[in-house]
Amino acid sequence: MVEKESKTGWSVIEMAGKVAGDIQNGAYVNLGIGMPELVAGLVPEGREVIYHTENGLLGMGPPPEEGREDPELINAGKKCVTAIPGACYFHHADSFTMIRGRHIDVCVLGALQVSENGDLANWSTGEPGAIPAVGGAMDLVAGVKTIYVISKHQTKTGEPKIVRECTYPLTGKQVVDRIYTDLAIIDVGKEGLVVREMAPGVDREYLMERTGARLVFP
Amino acid sequence: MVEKESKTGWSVIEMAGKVAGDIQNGAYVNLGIGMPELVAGLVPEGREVIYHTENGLLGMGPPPEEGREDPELINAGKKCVTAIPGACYFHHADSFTMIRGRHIDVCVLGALQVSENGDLANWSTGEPGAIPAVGGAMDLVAGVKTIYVISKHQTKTGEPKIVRECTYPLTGKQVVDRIYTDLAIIDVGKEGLVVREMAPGVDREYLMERTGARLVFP
Amino acid sequence: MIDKIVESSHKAVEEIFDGAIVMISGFGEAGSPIELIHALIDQGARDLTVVSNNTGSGHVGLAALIENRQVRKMICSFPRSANSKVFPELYKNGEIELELVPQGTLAERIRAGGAGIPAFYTPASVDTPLEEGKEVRVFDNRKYVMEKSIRADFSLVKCRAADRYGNLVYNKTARNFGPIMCTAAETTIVQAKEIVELGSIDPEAVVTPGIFVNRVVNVSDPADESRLVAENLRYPW
Amino acid sequence: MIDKIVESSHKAVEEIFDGAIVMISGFGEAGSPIELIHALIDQGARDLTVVSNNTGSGHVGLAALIENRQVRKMICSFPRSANSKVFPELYKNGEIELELVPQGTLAERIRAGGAGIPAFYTPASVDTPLEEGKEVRVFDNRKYVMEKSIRADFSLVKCRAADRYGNLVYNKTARNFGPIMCTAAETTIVQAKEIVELGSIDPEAVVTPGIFVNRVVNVSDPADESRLVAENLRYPW
Repeated sequence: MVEKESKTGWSVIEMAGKVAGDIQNGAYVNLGIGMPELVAGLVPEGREVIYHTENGLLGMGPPPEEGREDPELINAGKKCVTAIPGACYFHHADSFTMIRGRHIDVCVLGALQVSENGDLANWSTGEPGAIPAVGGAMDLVAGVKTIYVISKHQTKTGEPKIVRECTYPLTGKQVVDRIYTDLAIIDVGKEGLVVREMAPGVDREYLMERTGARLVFP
Repeated sequence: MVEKESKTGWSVIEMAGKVAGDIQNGAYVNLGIGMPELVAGLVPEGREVIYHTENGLLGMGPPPEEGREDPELINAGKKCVTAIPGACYFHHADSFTMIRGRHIDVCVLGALQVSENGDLANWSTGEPGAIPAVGGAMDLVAGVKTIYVISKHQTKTGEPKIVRECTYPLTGKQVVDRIYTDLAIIDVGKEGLVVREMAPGVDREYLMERTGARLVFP
Repeated sequence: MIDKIVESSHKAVEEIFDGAIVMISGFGEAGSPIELIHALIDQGARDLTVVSNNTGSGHVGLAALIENRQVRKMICSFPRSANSKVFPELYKNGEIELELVPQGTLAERIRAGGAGIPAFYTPASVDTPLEEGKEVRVFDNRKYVMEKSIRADFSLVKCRAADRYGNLVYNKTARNFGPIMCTAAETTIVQAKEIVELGSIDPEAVVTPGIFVNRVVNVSDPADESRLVAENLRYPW
Repeated sequence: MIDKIVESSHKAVEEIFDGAIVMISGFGEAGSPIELIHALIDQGARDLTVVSNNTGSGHVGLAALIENRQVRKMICSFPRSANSKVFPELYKNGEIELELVPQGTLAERIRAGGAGIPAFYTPASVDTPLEEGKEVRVFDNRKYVMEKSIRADFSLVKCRAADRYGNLVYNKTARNFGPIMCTAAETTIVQAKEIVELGSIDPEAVVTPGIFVNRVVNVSDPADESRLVAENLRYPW
């Protein structure tokens, strides 16, 4: 018998797959730049999901074939995309009507830090001299019905990203609903941070050591 | 020699013609219901004027031929109209963006009363039990660059409509720029009500007798 | 699969509850979803607050809904017209409430409701009786009144064509309040003269993106309100 | 006759004055009116406040306008990107001002400017550093910040097609800020890839009604900004 390679934690693709599994048929979804973009390719078959990109497209499709890029058909990350049948274009005020008016069901965002009560910091490390840039993040967390964060559990230097209180400037207060990391899936609720699922090779102690906030294990 | 029939004052058509003469080429114009509607047919040749109707059409044309009416192509008075080449349709929030945002050049409205400082009352006689109905009048006077009033100089019972202060509920305060009546054309300015032109058979005394406010004769 | 098409007007309005706030599109008869309104009369929900520019004509459509005593309060800009008899009579008898709102303010309050803007300032109605009870504030030496957004439990809207995602296009000046009302309700219910294939509406020309629409019913031959009024018909027939 | 078409980009921008507030459409390069911006560089107006979502890429278009020291202040939501070098350097040296605005708030402030709304409330940026100095107010138990409208002296906008009335349609996601910026300036200047006959744009599909447009210039073969950046070109050439 060949022993399976032991492994700790989920890969980025597995994390995105976990998010994708939680997106329901018919959902209107906005995906942040970077890791969140992986989610679109992983939604289970049979579910029809409509992607919103805040620069003015509802019904965003996959990237175009090479050579068929249109620099006037891009997503919020300024990458070339396509539009599905049934898509439509609109201006920025209408686009943020969708966001601020609670019409988008799910937004998946990256994070620098998430606090115990769901505060999110994801736009600035607050370093003096850095060029601040916020884009649509504050509108998204203020307006979208459900905010999912997808992020490594720790920074590259091993610091926890899930903390009692954010030290970086906030994007929004009490806005995060669920956190998907390489180690666990954690709900943010009135009871605090509730661990819903742990990745292979992760146990309570392991997780708590890498988390800067109290965790609840139901 | 045949003596010309002596006449006092302008006819309604003449009044509307005076208004029309003051509308410049390229103007965006909103015409109120009733007497103001006559203006469209009287604009001097060679001037291209674009009519806005607040229910959602820019580029309103003349009434349709009989039998070609479309109940979904109407003006603010709910009469069937046509659309000229270069017209466009839009929803109410966009329509009042045009009005409130000072994009319409001229609005021609009827009046119950106009005061010395340009206050307009044209939506309610304030009678108890009457059904109040305001429509777009308050938005128009608040937002359109130039407000022309076209109105008989007096009520049917001989009361002055140009008064020191309006006794009817206001549509807007200090909003009227010029008044066209059957007896005179009167500018509303910092100096008060300045008589610009008097109709045939009208002199200062005649006009003052029929006016409830101070008049300035330049 | 996403499919917002439902099989009948009655099915479309079945969830409307007593006491609901209901927006109804239309400027006069243009854009008024008369079949959805008649379905709501059959359905019978009462004590409604209705947001609509007018109060209906004759004894059909919105006027019939009011006449059937299903409406507690109207929020509108112009509650009377040549052929409106029902509302004026109830109003004079104190049997229906009225909140009168300038037309542009009504449109903007609905748009704000859909856009997540709780309140805004407008110059319309300053120094008039309609500013009473409202906050007045000066910006750049001019007075403005604060107006609050309006949201509804349901919007009933008429359009020309829809696809299964709920993307809509309208017909001429029947567009009026439809697009903004679609954005401002928990549940938006649309009657469309035509249901078209996904992708057959030009994505550059969609007026209401499907995200604002919950249910669509095909009413291919909608009644012409003015003809019903001229014939002095009453609903229920 | 109404004819808003002018013969050149240089003619179109000639009235822009020192100290003007200028809105520039575009999200990244999509919708950025690069030929109008280059004409503005040739024209030389200085001390400008520019309202635009980003700050340009490489050394062409908006980045070149900034590099040419014509911009005193940027109002934008995302002032850096992969290829933006000019703004970051000037900003770090304290040679250009920045007003950072959340993207949806930026859009709504522009829309409000065009719609005669002096101020409104939004939930975006509440309890963040960007609410600092702003009025915070509670509606229905939720906090909102008051934001004021933005108006400009000039808007520079790119579109796909225009007619002589100034009716506009756009191309895909290049629409972005164009329609709202058209509404919010004293003078709106548009570059159109194509000038079409009056009546050839479907009146149901006009995106910007001509009332919001003052001048249109035909730029039938607009530069592709990312190609210019890839070739490391600089304007003035």
